Amino acid sequence: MSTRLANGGRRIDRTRPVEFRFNGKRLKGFEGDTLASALLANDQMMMGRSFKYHRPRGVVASGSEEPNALFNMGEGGKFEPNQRATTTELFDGLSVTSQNHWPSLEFDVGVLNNYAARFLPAGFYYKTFMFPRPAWKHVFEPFIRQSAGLGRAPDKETLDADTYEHFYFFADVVVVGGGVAGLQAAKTAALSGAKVLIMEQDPHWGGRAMVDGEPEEGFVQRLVGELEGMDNVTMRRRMMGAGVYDHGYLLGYERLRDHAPMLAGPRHRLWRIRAGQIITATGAIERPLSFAGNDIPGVMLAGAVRDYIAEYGVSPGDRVAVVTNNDDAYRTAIAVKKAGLEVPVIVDARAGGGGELAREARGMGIRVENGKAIAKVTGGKRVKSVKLCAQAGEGAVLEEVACDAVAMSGGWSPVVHLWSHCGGKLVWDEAEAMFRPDESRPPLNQNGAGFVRCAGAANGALDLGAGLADADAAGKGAAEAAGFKARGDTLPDLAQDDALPIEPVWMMPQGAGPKLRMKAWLDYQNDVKVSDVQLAAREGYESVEHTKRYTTLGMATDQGKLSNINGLAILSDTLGQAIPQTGTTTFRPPYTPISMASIAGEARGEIFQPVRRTPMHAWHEANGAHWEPVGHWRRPYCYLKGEETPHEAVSREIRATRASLGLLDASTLGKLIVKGPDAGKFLDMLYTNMMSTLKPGRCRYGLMCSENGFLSDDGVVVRLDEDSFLCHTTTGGAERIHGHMEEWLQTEWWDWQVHVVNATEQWAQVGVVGPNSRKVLEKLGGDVDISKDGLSFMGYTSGKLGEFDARIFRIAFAGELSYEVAVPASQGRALWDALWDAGEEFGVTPYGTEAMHVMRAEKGFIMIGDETDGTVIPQDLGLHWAISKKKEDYIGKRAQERTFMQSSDRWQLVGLETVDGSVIPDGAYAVAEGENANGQRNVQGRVTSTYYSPTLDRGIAMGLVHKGPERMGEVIDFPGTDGTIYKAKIVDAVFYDPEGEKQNV
Amino acid sequence: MLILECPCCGVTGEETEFHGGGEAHLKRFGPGSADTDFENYLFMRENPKGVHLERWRHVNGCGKWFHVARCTVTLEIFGSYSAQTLEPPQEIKDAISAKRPGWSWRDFS
Amino acid sequence: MRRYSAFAVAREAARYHTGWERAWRSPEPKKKYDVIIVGAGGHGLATAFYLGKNHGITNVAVLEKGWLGGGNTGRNTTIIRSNYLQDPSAALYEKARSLYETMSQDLNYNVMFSPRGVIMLAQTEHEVRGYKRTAHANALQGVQTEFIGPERVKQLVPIINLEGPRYPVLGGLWQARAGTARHDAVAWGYARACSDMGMDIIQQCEVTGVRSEGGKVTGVDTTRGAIDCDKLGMVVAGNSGPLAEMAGFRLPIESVALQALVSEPIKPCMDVVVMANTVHGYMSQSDKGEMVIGGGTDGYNNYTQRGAFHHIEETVRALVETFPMVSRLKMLRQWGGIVDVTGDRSPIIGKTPLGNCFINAGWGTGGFKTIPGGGWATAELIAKGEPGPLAAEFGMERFIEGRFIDESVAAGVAH
Amino acid sequence: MSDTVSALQGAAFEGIARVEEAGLRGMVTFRGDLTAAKVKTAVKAASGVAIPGQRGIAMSGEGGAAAATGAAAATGAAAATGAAWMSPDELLILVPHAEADAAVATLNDKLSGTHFMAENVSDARAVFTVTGGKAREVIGKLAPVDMGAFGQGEIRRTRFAQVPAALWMHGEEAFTIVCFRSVADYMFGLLRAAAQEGSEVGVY
Repeated sequence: MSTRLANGGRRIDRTRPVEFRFNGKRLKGFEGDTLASALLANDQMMMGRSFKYHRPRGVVASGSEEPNALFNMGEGGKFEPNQRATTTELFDGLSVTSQNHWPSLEFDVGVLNNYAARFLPAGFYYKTFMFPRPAWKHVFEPFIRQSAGLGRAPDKETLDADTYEHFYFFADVVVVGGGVAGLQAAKTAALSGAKVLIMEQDPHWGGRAMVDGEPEEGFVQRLVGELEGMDNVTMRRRMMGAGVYDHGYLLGYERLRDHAPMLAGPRHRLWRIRAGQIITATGAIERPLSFAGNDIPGVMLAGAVRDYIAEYGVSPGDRVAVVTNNDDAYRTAIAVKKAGLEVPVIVDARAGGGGELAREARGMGIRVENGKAIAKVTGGKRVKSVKLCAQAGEGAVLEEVACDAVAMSGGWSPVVHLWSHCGGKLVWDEAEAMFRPDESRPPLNQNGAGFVRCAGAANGALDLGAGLADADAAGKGAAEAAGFKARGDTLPDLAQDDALPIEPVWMMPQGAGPKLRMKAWLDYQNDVKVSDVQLAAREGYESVEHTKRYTTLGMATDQGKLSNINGLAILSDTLGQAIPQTGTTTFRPPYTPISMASIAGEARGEIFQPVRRTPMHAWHEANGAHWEPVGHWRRPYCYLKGEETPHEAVSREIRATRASLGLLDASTLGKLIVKGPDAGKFLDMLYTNMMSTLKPGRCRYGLMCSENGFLSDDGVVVRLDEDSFLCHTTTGGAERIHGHMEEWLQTEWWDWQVHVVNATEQWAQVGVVGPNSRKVLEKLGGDVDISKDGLSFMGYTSGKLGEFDARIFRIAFAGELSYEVAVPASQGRALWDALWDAGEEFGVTPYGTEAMHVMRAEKGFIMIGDETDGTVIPQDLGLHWAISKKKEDYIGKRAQERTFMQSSDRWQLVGLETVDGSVIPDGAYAVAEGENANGQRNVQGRVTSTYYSPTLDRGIAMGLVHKGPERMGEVIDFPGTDGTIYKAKIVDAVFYDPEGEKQNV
Repeated sequence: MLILECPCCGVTGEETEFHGGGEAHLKRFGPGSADTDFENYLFMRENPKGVHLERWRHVNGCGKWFHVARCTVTLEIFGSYSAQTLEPPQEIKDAISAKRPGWSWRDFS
Repeated sequence: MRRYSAFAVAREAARYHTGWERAWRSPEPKKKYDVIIVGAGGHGLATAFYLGKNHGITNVAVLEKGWLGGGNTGRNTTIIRSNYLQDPSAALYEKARSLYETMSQDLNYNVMFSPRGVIMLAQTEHEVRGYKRTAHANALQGVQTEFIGPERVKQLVPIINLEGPRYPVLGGLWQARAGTARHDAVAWGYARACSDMGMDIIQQCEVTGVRSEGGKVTGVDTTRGAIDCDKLGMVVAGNSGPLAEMAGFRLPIESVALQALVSEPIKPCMDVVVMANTVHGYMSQSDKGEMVIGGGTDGYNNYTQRGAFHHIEETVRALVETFPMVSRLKMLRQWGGIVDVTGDRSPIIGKTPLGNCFINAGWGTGGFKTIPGGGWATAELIAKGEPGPLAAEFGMERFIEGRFIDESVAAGVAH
Repeated sequence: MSDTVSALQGAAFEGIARVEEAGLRGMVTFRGDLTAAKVKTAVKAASGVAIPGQRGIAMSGEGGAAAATGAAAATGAAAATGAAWMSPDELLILVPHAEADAAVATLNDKLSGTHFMAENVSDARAVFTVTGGKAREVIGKLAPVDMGAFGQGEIRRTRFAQVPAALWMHGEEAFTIVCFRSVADYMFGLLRAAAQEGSEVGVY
């Protein structure tokens, strides 16, 4: 059984017991435990079920490479699936449940898949489930989905109870990894004066050296102290280098509250770091060995077994068999023995066995079997014994050795993920049997120079002394590359330990037959076995990417940290080619999964996106505004009174406005000031009509096209004085059109003398609309003349309106006598209130965007975004009067000369009047006879705007119809999606006051 | 995530401060021009695997347009320069040639 | 070709699956083929397949510089839908969708087409009008879609938050027969079927030049030698520009990075595909349980198959807002692909300035969903030398005439 | 003159730093040839300072660079005048809110006949101050700027999360942020979130 040892455990504080819950059971651990070590201490070796066969799974590792020990953690707004036990620090009240089983971890129905495993090889689903056709969707897929997936989905209605944030940071040198190599590299770099950031994903500095021995007593503590004393160094623990991106961009994933959820503050902080140079001292990950039954709970990585004993004072078992192809695993045997536990046998696949460490182990009386292998592990939910055989043979069992844990080591693989994210290449190191970074082909930065280097074990320097020297060189190199003068540090001199070389063992025993290969796991979580990879190769899925995708090898939540190298070695072996020829799959960020919430950062709820507010926003809010998002603005769609529906409100607002007086908050309209000697010339290019001839104090409606000829914006242009114009744009258009103007001025006509400023938000603007609009303005008084002749239609004046500094434009979008009054935004709310009070006697009514839309439609005015959709040219809308014939050029003119734009077959704007007065549905198309070559019904037009007009008490619409203007009076059919056919007569688009008398009073 | 230097305000900022504007040095063809000239101007693009001369605007900054010479394969940046030019200045051409001997782009090399 | 079936699997189980044959041959290139297709992605392989199936042309080679299906076919978010606005698009995408329905049987390879339904959320009045318009158009195009209200959306997507503080869900465009498929399997299934028809799929064979005489294509130079052909099909998404340059012409195309990501796998919680275009994010759940997430493209030419992280950020925050439970999930993996975007964001299927050289390109973000339709139309184009009805509107000449096929108009983006 | 109000009317938040809406500031966008002698004199007359160099900001009078820290400086700043370099042909001239139109008049008067633009944009803006020892960290959470290297006398136009903004220091540990008025609530929300209790980063 696994249990807590009487002593040992560098990380835990035995004076501070911690209580936690596992599947409802109350268990005890100590502060400093990880969830994994605490579960082991409670003899909970089995921690989950595998993905495909639902086989029992125990913890195999002690770090972020762990594929098995994943849990549903927390409750309510703090619930999270797939939490990795090996990287989850224990805290009081922590509560987890195991995953991917039903009804329980101990008894799981899904395990049936296991008994059928033989019928479910890699990719079996590509070959089956095809008949009958509907069965895939209704039978097979639902079944597969249910048995797949790992953790529980968080509750759909519960909001995340935590907060998250980002942080921008800049450094000359960033070191990822706080083991001895990282610390040394950071120090050497920092000595040059460079600004250095070093991060460690664990809560502790020092890494494996704290288990396997420091270069010298207190080395780590000393280095950490020195670094803490340097003010050009920033040190972060619990922060993982998640991904390396172009131009030195590095993501740091800092877990601030995972270990202390009771404290205030953000849970995660995502660092967006811009690094001059990056050093990855991310260490190495131990590889499992591929023998039958290597997935049975109790089979663990040798290094992990050592960690649990040394760091947490936890023994994975009383009798730990060790199996290896290298010297390092002997450290585990020695550690186990020193902890007072049994090591029945060390199985060393190498005929020659190990070196110094092997002698030490033998000296302690441990039995060592060279040239031997594990033929098979027995046991179901826990290891019972190992059956030994000759590594050279096919697995004939020589003897059975009882044990309750197996510590395996297939050698170590440098963690090259961060090196590879941005294009760093790898070389295969034959001697050490591993891929390591190819220094000659690093990822390149904006200057075409390498910006990542690896240090220590991550660079393939597994030996402590070599690793330190490598780290020192990396620190020096990085500092120099970042532009600093650097020198190496003085290092403790360490004797090269005389380990005997590793001998690659990809299959154990090497001659294992199909039976054994079908039980030798590569990917524990996804249930990929040696036989699966061999099958893929046999079927021609020869590219490592094909094999990965066909077998799902390395696609589990550990992204193949344990399985990839073993898998591609098997693949290479099967294809009879060298490992480098096979190559690796692409390493993609993040190194280990990071929370979606940390990626979203602060952008949630009210600050998910900016909401733009006008100075009158609060008034609208307080007066029943029914909001409509327009770009980032919120505009009142209408104002709801009492129980009325939006539709009723819109009708009321229109009637009141046409009858007496309405107010519209028009502040969102774009207002661009264009000034300079060439301003007129510039606007003549920008608009389809002639603007240079506009007289000061006058307004003119203008159209803007894209260079591709399509109508892109419209608005009223005002000539403020001789050399300055005010261009109104649509609400959505202000920034876009401002950018458009700057683009042409800066990149095409840079010699023209024109300046543009976006004054949109300087002005609050109110549409004062209706027969009584003049009266209410006159009530406000002031020195401006707004009389019929003083300010004629399409005229502009400015001055004091009451106490306000106002600009007044007499323009009419609703077809009534109306004015647009603009005042500085800081006076906007006051103006609105003043108009409200003064308008009371006229039954003043605020109206929203929908009433505005309907009223302009009644007048036959087009609306950008309704009549236009990016495929419409002004000529389609019968706006020829607004297209200057005199001008040689304007933006879009050339495009409009193209054959299809000139075609007489283009659909043209007309009014549409339903025969029965009903309202044509939004977006309906007018059908024509027959079908096209693709069997689609022919069409001859579509509706662009369609409303119920309270003024005319009937449905009105505008639409684009083939040769429309020539077909006045003709009735065409608009089939609705509801089956009814709407018959509409083609009429003039102006439904209300065609003579325009109302606006000219 | 690119870093770009704006030659107008001197800021070296990350991609999110800027807005890409596509291929640079396009010659505008107006009314009366040939169909193919206009099509080339509006739609046909070099889209090279390698050195690309392109437009950027410092939209969350000084608001100015400028040009950048950038490799679309390595994302290496050879330099940024004024948007008020008809072709890249000699020092930019030299900077590119130094890193990509024998490069050429449209009529430039 | 040994047929795949449950019985075959059972039979093989008896001998530990040692009897399975290769899914596709790996031959040496011949001196000459009737047709060479450059690019063994979905569209290239589908083109070859329909050349054989519909037009009886089987002396065909499909050349691939890397491994088949390794481009965008293996990098997309596997969404299949045909609720497009414009007639030509709707015809092409619906053809593709209908071919997906029977693909597993047609190819005897389970591509796991899952007609689980796709919703495009309407979160502004403008989007509501746009999608209602699309629904009307689709009805006349023979594409079954409907505009549904918020309640129905919630019913179909229980994890959605209808009342997001920013953009309330006002409804959505629902296509019940749209869905997803296993992307790799599509390429593998076509490859197996093509190989079985005697076609040569030649991987690790990069085209380095296009040979021509008198304005007509005669063959290609490759890293595995020169190969002659009567007709050439260029089907190389993400690489169309450079290949066109070899053939001596330019394209109205720019290549940009498109990114995607998956979460860690969780138990089933979403049965349909949801696209939220106002906030630029879309999401579905794979059969493995991962939430498959995609967003928008980068704004600059790029061939690195890596995008900028801030686009991932925009997409994720949009989805956290739309589906609050996503907040507590973790991103497992992110990646990028290179998509070719044309001047009107619609694809190009047509002739090129070079005789007997045809092109299928510019799919932007719509490539995977059209694989069978694009292949069908391209095969017809190559076989007959002229586009059929499906491809008629997609020729390059539209850019000269100003006859665009603009899908962005219906408030929709073409994911 | 009617009663004028700023977007948030002085809303404030106290967290790991103090966040405060600083009320109305007079601001004039000036565009023209910054090298012209005539322009230099005009700007000096309107702003009280010489035209600052690239990305520079110069203030005169109380609330200038020499101001005390915290809200005091913020209020003081409202009385200060100065000019900020916005781009090679653009300045932002800072004056008391009531004097913005006068500043425009001065420029128009002194520069008549030359090509330039002077526009009162005071009300198009919202102004915030972030003060205290952790102010740098609060800003560093929102703007892609190296706050470790940011100093007085410099103006940086950048973005705060999803909106454009300009940033400068008006004293030790005292920052002024200017954004568009319509997004004042958003900016305040951002700063409040970034300044929440327990969110110290501990690097500045």
